[in-house]
Amino acid sequence: MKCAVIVFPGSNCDIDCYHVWRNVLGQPAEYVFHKDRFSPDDFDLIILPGGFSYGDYLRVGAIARFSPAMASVYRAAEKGKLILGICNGFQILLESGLLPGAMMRNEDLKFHCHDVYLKVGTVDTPFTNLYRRGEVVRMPIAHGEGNYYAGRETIERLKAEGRIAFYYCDRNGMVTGDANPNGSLENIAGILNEGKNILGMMPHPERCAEEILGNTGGRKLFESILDYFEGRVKSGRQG
Amino acid sequence: MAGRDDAKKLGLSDYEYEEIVKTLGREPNNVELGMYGVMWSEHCSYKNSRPVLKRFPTEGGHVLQGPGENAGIVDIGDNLAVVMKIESHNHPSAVEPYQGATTGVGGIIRDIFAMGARPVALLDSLRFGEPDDPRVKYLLKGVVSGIADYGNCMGIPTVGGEVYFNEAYRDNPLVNAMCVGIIRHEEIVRGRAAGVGNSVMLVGSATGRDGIHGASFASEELSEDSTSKRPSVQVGDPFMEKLLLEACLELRKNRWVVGIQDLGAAGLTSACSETAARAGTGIELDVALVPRREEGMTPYEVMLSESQERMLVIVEKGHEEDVQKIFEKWDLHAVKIGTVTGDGMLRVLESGRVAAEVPVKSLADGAPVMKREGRRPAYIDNTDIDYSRLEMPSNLNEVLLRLLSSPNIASKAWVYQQYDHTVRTDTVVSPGSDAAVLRIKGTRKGIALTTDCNGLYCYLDPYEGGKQAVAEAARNLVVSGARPLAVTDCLNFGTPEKPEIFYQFEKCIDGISDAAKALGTPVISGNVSFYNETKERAVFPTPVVGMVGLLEDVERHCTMAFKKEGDVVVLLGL
Amino acid sequence: MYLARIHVRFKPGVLDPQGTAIKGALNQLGFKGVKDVRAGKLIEITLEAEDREAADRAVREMCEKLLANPVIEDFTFEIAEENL
Amino acid sequence: MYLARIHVRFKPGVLDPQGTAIKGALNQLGFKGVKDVRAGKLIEITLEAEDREAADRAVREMCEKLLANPVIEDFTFEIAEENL
Ligand SMILES: Nc1ncnc2c1ncn2[C@@H]1O[C@H](COP(=O)(O)OP(=O)(O)O)[C@@H](O)[C@H]1O
Repeated sequence: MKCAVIVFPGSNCDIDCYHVWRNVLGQPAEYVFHKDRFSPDDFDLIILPGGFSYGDYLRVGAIARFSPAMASVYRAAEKGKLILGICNGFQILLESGLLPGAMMRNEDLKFHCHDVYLKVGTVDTPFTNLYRRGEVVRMPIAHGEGNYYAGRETIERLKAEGRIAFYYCDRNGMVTGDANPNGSLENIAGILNEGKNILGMMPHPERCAEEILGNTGGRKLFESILDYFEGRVKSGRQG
Repeated sequence: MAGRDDAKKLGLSDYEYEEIVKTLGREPNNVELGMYGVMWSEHCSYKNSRPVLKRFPTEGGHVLQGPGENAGIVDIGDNLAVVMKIESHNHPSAVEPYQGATTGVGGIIRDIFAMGARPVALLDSLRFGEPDDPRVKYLLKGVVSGIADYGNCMGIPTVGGEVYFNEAYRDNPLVNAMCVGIIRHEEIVRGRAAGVGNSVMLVGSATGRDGIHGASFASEELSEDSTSKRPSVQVGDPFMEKLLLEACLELRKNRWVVGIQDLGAAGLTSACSETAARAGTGIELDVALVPRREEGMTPYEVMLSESQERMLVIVEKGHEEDVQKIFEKWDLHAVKIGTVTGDGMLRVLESGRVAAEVPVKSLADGAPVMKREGRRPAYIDNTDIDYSRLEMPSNLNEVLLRLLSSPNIASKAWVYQQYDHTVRTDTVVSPGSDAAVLRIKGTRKGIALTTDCNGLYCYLDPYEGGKQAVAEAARNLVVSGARPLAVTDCLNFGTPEKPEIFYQFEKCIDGISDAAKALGTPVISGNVSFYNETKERAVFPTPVVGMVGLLEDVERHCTMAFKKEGDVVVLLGL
Repeated sequence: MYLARIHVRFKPGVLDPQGTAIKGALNQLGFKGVKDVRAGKLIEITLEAEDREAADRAVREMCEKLLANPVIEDFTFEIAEENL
Repeated sequence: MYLARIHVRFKPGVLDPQGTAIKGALNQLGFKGVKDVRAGKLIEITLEAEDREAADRAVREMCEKLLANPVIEDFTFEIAEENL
């Protein structure tokens, strides 16, 4: 299953995502530079990695969305290809309108780098099918702007359509204010588009996919994608 | 022409002025004098510290590069090496904590990738006054967020460091940053302007009037007056530096790259004279070719500007366009500003007209060395505490709680959780343990990193304190499962002209040297920061030791948490 | 040459953590009269355009496309002619 | 009640990476007429004060003490009276 990792100027988790797909999952991966276009059929999975595209100047993710590679991402999205935006990648997906809502600065105005617990909101997707519904997963976060905001209507729709992939929770799976690291509405940590072929999330599954890093909670996310693609699971909606 | 009075304003003594006149065989003009002013400041010339620094052990079988380059390098086997250096940005941080810290981090990162290495980790060693002081709070907040914003944006994990609070640092906070890179042996690039006829190119940011005289600023005590020098504070642009990093790492793969040097203190003047001095050559450059951010800049300003995120690249003649192609990919400019010459002169032209002409050796290495004498401070022998009369406290639980709530002992999670320490997916042991441990992908190896120093010990007994800094660093590595390899040091002291301060300096160095010899961990790079002193007081002598260690098998690392109920607890040592 | 001064503000109802923090700090500094603080962006653009109307159109488009995020932000701007 | 509109800008000559990035993005988006972009802060404060002069004094002090960093930034402000 061929994966593209988009490299924006200022991306810095590109090598981490590439490493996981290539060396941990053993699947082909390629970097795509932001100035290059590609055809939707060139890749089965597109990762928009974390980092500080364009220095996060103006607004996080705001400038990156105009790059030529993003034009190809829009086409791939239309064709139902799988797209995963992590951290800055999530922010770019919001700015580009591929996912609804917007990202604001963390409520306490501080950068947060630590582990959080996530409650899996839906397993009926290409990205989460190997998790159990309601499973509590530990994952690192590292962001200054992960405070998800959307209008009431959007939030209600996300809920009703099972499009909230992850909630911040405590170690027992309780979705509480104390477990919310950034002020995100409804403790939202990750959301899907209508077709469920696009996932944006603030936590970093690629940073917890190997034994040596002391946590493999994120590995199942990548394995879910692979299993889905190889037809081992029949969940989510195929494009 | 510029005379003695101008020289004084630049911090040059009469004697130094005479030396300049002797070297040039004439009086310097004001551009030349400005260049000498920064290059012969303590910050750039180490004129007070050089003789003492020679006492450090700097050699060992595994040392690939000792002091004298942008950073030191030690071999770790498998054709890999660790590149490391620590540097201070104390004075800028005292004036503008956020920008002072960001530009400090930016500078030390450039030192690492100037050698051709990919930076893989940062550490920060910080000293402030007591944290309930509002000014200290302001400094602390600015410094921590500056380090966070720069390192986080660069995608280099900040994996360790220290924070100490003591009244001694109230007006002179210490902000030391260390950067560590990994490199293959054949990728090592040095800061050398070799090969007459080769091209000298300037890459990265455009040049503005930032930080002119920053180097001499760092060589003065802070005073009321420092506030009026504020416009010299530079603004860091980590995004620009990230692009510069990627472009330079692409550049190093080419055999036609002769040398890379970062532009730090004293900007172009220092980068040109140092690269030429190392290679025994000269450089002729034209300031009119330097891309500017501001209009009407004089040759003096261009040569002394400390605008951040710039590098000097020396390439074989004919490859200028190849360089430009690489930098264009990253939307950066790369401009040929000059040529390597064989006459040993740094010749500065402005649109063809000579604006300055100085021997590089005299600029880079010619500052007259100051033979300072140390004198044992009286306070050291005034210890009238009779320990035998200390009473055993009645409630030890209370004592324990008080100890734990001291800001110096309490958890520093509120600091390091603002630093991205997991990016790059190599961090095996995160901050909060004795040392950070990183794996090296593609091998079974790991490295462990730490910075340590107890300034109070160094104040009470400079020799033992210096020794103890090295020993503590080594212990932190060993308990993490690593074999200590090498030291980088940042020597933060008061005013070296004062014999008591110089005593502290010498003794600390002797202590570090003896410990480093005993442990087989040579000193491969470092930095000296003097004049951390106000009218009232000097900081504690604070020679921060950064150390790297090797784990042959990174799986066999060790963390400090108790693991299982029923495990045996043993106290080792004295 | 025209100089556009653009103000980008959070929409009413969108929480403004930075404004709240500034208000807290001001109150703590003793400025008790401060009732509300909103933090926004000031973007100043020097641009060439045929005439004022063209400048106006261009700036509006810049705001809509890039400078403000319509989910959370509103913008206003003024344009002045500059003599260079 | 008074409404103060404060503009905080980098001093002339100080590097403005954000402005540079925005300019680059606008040029790339086809706004070729854009010659220069400076990014600053807009801070709007609602405050109670005896009279306009007192409001003016207070806001100036806030700028000097907290809102602008005198090392690298300048500020300007306007005050309007608000009827609530
Ligand atoms: N400024 C800092 N930056 C990054 N990590 C830090 C910093 N300060 C402390 N730490 C982390 O916290 C650990 C414990 O710090 P500290 O309480 O000072 O103990 P120690 O005396 O053992 O170094 C350090 O080893 C380091 O990992």
